[in-house]
Amino acid sequence: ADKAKVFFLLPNETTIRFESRDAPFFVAAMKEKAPDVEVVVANAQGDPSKQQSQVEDAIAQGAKVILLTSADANLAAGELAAAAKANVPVVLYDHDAVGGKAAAHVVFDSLAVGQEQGKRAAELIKAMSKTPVKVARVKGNQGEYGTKQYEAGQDQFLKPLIDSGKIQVVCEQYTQNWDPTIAQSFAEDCLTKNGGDVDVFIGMNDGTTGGSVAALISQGFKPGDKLVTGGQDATVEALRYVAQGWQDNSVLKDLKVQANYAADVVASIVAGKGVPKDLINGKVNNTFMDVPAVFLPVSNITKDNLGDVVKAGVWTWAEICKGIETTDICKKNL
Amino acid sequence: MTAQADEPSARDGPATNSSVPLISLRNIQKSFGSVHALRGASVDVHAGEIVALVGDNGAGKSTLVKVMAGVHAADSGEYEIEGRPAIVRTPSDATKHGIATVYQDLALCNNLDAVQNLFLGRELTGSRLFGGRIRRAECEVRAREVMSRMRLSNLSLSRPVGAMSGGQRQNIAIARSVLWKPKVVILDEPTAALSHSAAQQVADLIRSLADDGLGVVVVSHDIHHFVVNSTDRIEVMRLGANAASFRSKDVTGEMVVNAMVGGNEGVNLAG
Amino acid sequence: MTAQADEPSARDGPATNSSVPLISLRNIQKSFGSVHALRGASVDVHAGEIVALVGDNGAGKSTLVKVMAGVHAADSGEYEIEGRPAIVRTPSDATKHGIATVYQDLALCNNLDAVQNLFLGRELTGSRLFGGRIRRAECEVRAREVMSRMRLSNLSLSRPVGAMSGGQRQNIAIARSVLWKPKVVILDEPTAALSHSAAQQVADLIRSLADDGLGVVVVSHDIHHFVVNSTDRIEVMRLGANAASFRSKDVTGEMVVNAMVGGNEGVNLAG
Amino acid sequence: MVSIPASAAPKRRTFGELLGSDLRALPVVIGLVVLWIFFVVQSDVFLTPRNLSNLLLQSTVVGIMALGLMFVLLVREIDLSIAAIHGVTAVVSAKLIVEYGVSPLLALPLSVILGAAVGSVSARWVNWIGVPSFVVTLGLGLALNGIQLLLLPATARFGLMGTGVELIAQTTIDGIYAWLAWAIGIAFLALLILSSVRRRRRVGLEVSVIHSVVLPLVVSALIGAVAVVVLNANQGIPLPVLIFAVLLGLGGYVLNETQFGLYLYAIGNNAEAARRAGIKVPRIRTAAFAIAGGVAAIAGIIASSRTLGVGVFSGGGVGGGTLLLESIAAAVIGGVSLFGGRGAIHAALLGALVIGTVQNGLNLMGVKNEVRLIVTGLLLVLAVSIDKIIEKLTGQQAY
Amino acid sequence: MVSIPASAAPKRRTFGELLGSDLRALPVVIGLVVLWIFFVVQSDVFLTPRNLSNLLLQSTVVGIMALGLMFVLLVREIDLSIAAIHGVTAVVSAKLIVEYGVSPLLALPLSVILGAAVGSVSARWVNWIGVPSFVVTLGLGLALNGIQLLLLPATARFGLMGTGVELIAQTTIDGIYAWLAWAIGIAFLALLILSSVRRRRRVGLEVSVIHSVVLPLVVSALIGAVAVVVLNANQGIPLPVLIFAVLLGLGGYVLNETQFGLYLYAIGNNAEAARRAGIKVPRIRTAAFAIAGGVAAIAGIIASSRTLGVGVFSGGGVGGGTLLLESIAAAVIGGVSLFGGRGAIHAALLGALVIGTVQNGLNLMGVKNEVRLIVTGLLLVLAVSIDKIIEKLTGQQAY
Ligand SMILES: Nc1ncnc2c1ncn2[C@@H]1O[C@H](COP(=O)(O)OP(=O)(O)OP(=O)(O)O)[C@@H](O)[C@H]1O
Ligand SMILES: Nc1ncnc2c1ncn2[C@@H]1O[C@H](COP(=O)(O)OP(=O)(O)OP(=O)(O)O)[C@@H](O)[C@H]1O
Ligand SMILES: [Mg+2]
Ligand SMILES: [Mg+2]
Repeated sequence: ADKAKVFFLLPNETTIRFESRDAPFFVAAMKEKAPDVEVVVANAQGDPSKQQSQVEDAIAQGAKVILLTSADANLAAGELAAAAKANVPVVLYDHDAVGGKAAAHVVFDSLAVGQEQGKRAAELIKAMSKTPVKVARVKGNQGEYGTKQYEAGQDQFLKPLIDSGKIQVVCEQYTQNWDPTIAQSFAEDCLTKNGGDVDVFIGMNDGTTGGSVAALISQGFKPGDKLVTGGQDATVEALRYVAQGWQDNSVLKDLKVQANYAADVVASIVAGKGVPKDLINGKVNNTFMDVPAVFLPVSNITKDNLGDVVKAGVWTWAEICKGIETTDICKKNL
Repeated sequence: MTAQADEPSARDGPATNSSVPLISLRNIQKSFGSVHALRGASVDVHAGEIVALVGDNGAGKSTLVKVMAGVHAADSGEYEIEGRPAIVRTPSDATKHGIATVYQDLALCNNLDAVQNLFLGRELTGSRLFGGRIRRAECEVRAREVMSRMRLSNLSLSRPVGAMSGGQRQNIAIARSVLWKPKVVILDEPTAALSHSAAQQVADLIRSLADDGLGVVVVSHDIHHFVVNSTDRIEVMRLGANAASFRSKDVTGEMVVNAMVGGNEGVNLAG
Repeated sequence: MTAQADEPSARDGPATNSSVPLISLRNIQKSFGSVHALRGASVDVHAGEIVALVGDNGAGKSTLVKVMAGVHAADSGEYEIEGRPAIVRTPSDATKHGIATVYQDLALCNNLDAVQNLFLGRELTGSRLFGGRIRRAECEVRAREVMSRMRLSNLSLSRPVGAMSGGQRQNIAIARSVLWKPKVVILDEPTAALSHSAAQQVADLIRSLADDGLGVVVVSHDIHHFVVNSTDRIEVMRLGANAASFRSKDVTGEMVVNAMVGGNEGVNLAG
Repeated sequence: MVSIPASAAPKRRTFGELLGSDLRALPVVIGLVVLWIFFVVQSDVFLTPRNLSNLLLQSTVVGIMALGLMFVLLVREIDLSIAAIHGVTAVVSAKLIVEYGVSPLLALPLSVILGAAVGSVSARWVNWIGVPSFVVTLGLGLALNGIQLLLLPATARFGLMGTGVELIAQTTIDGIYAWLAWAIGIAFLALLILSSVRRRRRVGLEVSVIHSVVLPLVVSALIGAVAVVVLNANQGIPLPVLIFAVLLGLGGYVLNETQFGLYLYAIGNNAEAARRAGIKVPRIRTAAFAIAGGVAAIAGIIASSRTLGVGVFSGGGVGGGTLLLESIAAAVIGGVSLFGGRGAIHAALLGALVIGTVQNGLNLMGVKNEVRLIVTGLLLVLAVSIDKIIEKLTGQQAY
Repeated sequence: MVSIPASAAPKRRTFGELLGSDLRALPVVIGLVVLWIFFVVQSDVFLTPRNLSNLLLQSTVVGIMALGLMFVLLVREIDLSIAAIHGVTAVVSAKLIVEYGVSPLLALPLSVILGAAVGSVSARWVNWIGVPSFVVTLGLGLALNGIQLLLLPATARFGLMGTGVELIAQTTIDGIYAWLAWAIGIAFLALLILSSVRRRRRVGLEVSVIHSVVLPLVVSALIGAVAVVVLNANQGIPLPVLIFAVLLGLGGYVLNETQFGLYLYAIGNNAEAARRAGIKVPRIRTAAFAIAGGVAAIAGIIASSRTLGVGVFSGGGVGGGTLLLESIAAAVIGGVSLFGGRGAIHAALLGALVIGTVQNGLNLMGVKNEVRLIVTGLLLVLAVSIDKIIEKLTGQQAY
């Protein structure tokens, strides 16, 4: 217990990326950048009060820095206050944390993700001859900070089309806990409600779009019959759907990049050098203060640039093409 | 076929008896789904009198007892208390009118101890200010008095009654009904699980209650001893209605049994 | 103070009697926490014999019955069946050895109907292939036979027994124990809730069981009638042990009651 | 007469009595019908064959879970690990199929056996130590959640597209085949009824042909026919729905006709009495938990076939989430008592339909999420209240 | 003698008997101690005052919820809406404070009253229609979740920093004041014990001074002193912990000493017998649900003060989430029966401590998430199994 300890607190295990990708990436990056720092990972399992306990326990163990991905941005102020009281710097990772002191925020801008999703959807819809285009919006978990940002970003592009009558939103619903099964039932019922006459499903992450795809498959549609757009996270499953033509796109957030930047910030603080100024390229207002931010770029993956994912080292072609070896893209790249 | 003991005859009976019955039920009807358990049953109880309620299994005795005690609300019929129509549709109504009951199934709370069961629903409590704190010590002393009056002083008062023997449980249920000063005590087969001597003690207890001016109703199958020797009046029920009525001192067990099974239909031996 | 009816004397008694008892318990000890319910109780049951188990409330009769029936495992003591040591620590052990029991608390399932309760644990079933389908029709017919033998044919067979009267429930519990052909029947206060005539029928039934060569144990508080008139041998229990043993034809009720309450300590009237 | 003589067939029975036996399901059905009327008024697509097919399909997973859980609830226990079993068995079979190339024909039955085995582990612990099943299965469920996470690959998901598993959700039996399935079902029922009638006749008991033969057969045939017509008007009978129907049939047979079924009710009402009757209570309890586990695994297969993959979400996520709560709720709404010994097989179907109807109907109405939650809550309570009010008015009593 | 004469004070009691009365809590405590030993071996910070303070603080919210729920469980009902009540009342009071500028001194008590009112609504429905409380409170909980969403502003959050509410979590009572609190608690206990001893003496019942006066006082004083020493070594007694302690004291008084408490046990064991004894069962039931609701609101206040704000996840999110499950689990782990009539006040404390210990300990060990779930599950089962094994070995029986 002589090593300096850094705690990486994850929000939940339903968004699997944190557990299965971010955490190992960060641990690896830290090993490189600050070899004698011990990284402890804990997961709040979606429960903000559990996360509060984890912050307190981290402080009790003499944490040097807490890298925090809040379970609920809105209920993180108590965690930040506890850390501030104990003089433990908190670096926010990905999720916001509203209402308290934080040293820095390493993030793919949620608003930018929504904007990417909205822009792509708007382009595709504008290109459709039909008016109005009937759209189903399968949104994320209501009341979450991220959900609000994605929605705002999407709306920047969709609102004008809705107002002009090009888009008719026929169904719209939040998805409790981002549960794909709920998204699927919702998409099925939306198809039923409109007698199958729904043109576009706009999701917010690959879970919600995946639910829409499963609904289409279960109702006997073929790839390309309907447009499914608005993915996020570039999960391997979503990329397969993209390759097969079930889904149009998924916003890629290169987690390795994010983990690396976070490790830079954390290592610098542990070494007593504070937040590295050169990395800061913006700020996030969390109602308590303007948190210095490290904004990371996002990109939208479609059939055309599927290879970017492989180039970035997120997935290999073999992983993406497993089970769909016969699609054109896979034949070409395997 | 139904024969009522008209009131004068009953009044002639035992000593301490007023002209108005303490409780009087007339023409009570009660069905459970398709089972017509009571079809016009009646019963009067006078002060100082022990009324035996007898009848074959399933005749409706317990159902009538439960109607008297407010456990079941009658489908129809009159319920009078001291000559005035009364509404007794819940057990607390009955309690308010001074009716205490020992049920055939005892109705004890198995997780509570003897003292708690004895006082259940009428604990001695301290000031409301302290949330009605139970005066356990006083309860225990009173419980001991009653238990020793029933010669049960060696029964543990602090074990859950669920762990007691059948007779011990029955004794507690009986003790319970006489703990406070009710006007009417109704006992549904109180001695069924009791040993000979304990049953004798209960018979004595019942007599002393009547001597104190209470009205007592006892359901019993022990016709030949208890019913003919230790009660004042006998109401025979058959198929949910009154079949006959006797003064206890005028009959033999055989006559009662005959009336129960219908051997002497229509013969009214009362008065 | 404890006096055993030694076997020869019992054997001299009733007609159909073999030299080896069907079941024999010796020196049984059983405690519940701090309550020492049985302290060296013993009992023998021979074929064709009706043994009455009597004693004051809390004497340990029901506990001894439950040990015989495998409901409680004894803390110590011997259990022999037809002369051979037997292990009876669960009710199914007892069933396997041909012991049927009517419990004081009846042990019925209130949500099941009469037929289901009568056959519980030994349903007539079809082939295993179909998952042991219950042959309801056969069960019902057999149930009716037994019920009419007990003159209960007017008892509904398809109502949940939880809705029945005390006596009706007791009758079902008794019918249950004689439905199959056991070797020993143990009845714990079987007539407590029964009307006079129903109790008489049960007494007749018990006698006919004994005449068929079964061993019967009956717990009863009805010393003066049932016990002295309708049984062959009387075991008196006091404070968890045997206090005396009598041949029924040799005693009066008073003598038994005296032995129960300890009035005649040490006097062995058996044989 | 006070008690009805057993030999005299009662000619007129009160409505209450009928409710007590043959029409036990009626009150819940009425609750359901009220819901349906509400939604028909609200949405004109509610009653379309397409939507009704959807609704039925969406109710299957929860319905099957509830069906298995019923066995445990009947013996006065609870199994909070069924959702986790559902998830972990689905992941195991997907792993076998995707990673090890095992044939689904082998992997799927294996996962059902695994589910049953896990269920029986809880039961053994409950039997042996006497820890309340609530705690045992809560702990076991968490442990299984952890195992599920361990088994998943870094991609957090096994896709099942193209493995053959997806066919379960996608297969439909339509046209003449649907009618064939219907006919087979009715034939089985007829066989069952006739065999008992024959037996009753043989031993000399009277039988009312109308009441015990014609009525149940006609009612079942009619309900079945309506379902088939509706489903055929869309795509036919989805295989999951057929599986649910078969499980319901099997479950009904086990609960109503077999010794094992009777013992479940007996133990739930009075375990000590059952024990004294020589019933091996621990063994029956173990079987009940094993059934719940196995059936949960079947539901897991269907769910993973419907969502075309397994992941963290399979089995409702950590703690069982909505899936667990809805499975318990479906059973309770259908009339199964949490206090044991009470509930019939239709509970699983009706309870799941009530929950499914509310969700489907609200999706069609397109109400806002907040309102949706409020209405869901109120409608659930309403549906069950109707049931209870009818029971009360007809003077039913429960034992 | 077969039955112990009531008048002879038994000189030597078996260990099993002691467990049955005064030491009822011991088996669960032993389970807890085993857990502690496990974690002390695993982590050297576990036993530090700072960590123990943390652990206590982290257990308060669940502990308080479990304490309220106990009242409902005792009467053989369940309340699935407590988590939603916790959430919605917290949001209401935050809204009043932040949006309408109402003083916390008014808003907070109001939210507790609101919680009690909501609880009594469920009870009335249960009493009136006879719908199982499981369904009523499930539906009500969902509806409340919806209302909570409606009440939240577009930002989905009310921050409570600077409103005064945050002081509840941040206030600690330390040094001499902590000892003062301890002394007041012990004084109350002494008063209570002495008043019953005096009364017993007055009516002529014998009392063992050692056994009924010295022992309980010394044990309580010691436990309290250890707690105060530990907490003082850190920052003192956090106000939430003090509130929990006061609620435990009040709850214990109500359950053990008052008529109302006794009626809860009576109804839970045999509601019909209680009714026949003239107890107004519906009224008691309503009170139990109201208490659970009010206490849940208190827990909501503490939780929102700890997290410095309220949002969608206040109250565990839709369906109650972990908060609901852990509250029920804490009560059951502490020994409250789901089947009514059984459980003592220490259940809330010990159950919450078992759950809190497992989580805190695993946090300190820093195990991987998957493993953590597995270990959590196993440790929960283990802790309760130890309890049951001890009960079994000492031949305890439950009624
Ligand atoms: N399960 C139990 N737990 C604790 N004590 C018990 C239990 N069962 C019986 N006892 C006690 O054991 C003693 C003997 O009880 P038992 O039921 O055998 O008496 P009994 O002779 O049948 O009495 P009765 O005539 O009243 O039925 C009693 O003091 C009783 O309280
Ligand atoms: N709750 C109930 N539901 C349905 N039927 C009932 C109910 N209670 C009693 N009955 C029926 O009503 C009839 C009368 O029952 P009751 O208990 O009054 O008889 P009883 O005269 O007390 O008989 P016993 O001597 O056997 O105690 C019986 O046929 C019984 O089955
Ligand atoms: Mg009766
Ligand atoms: Mg007995």
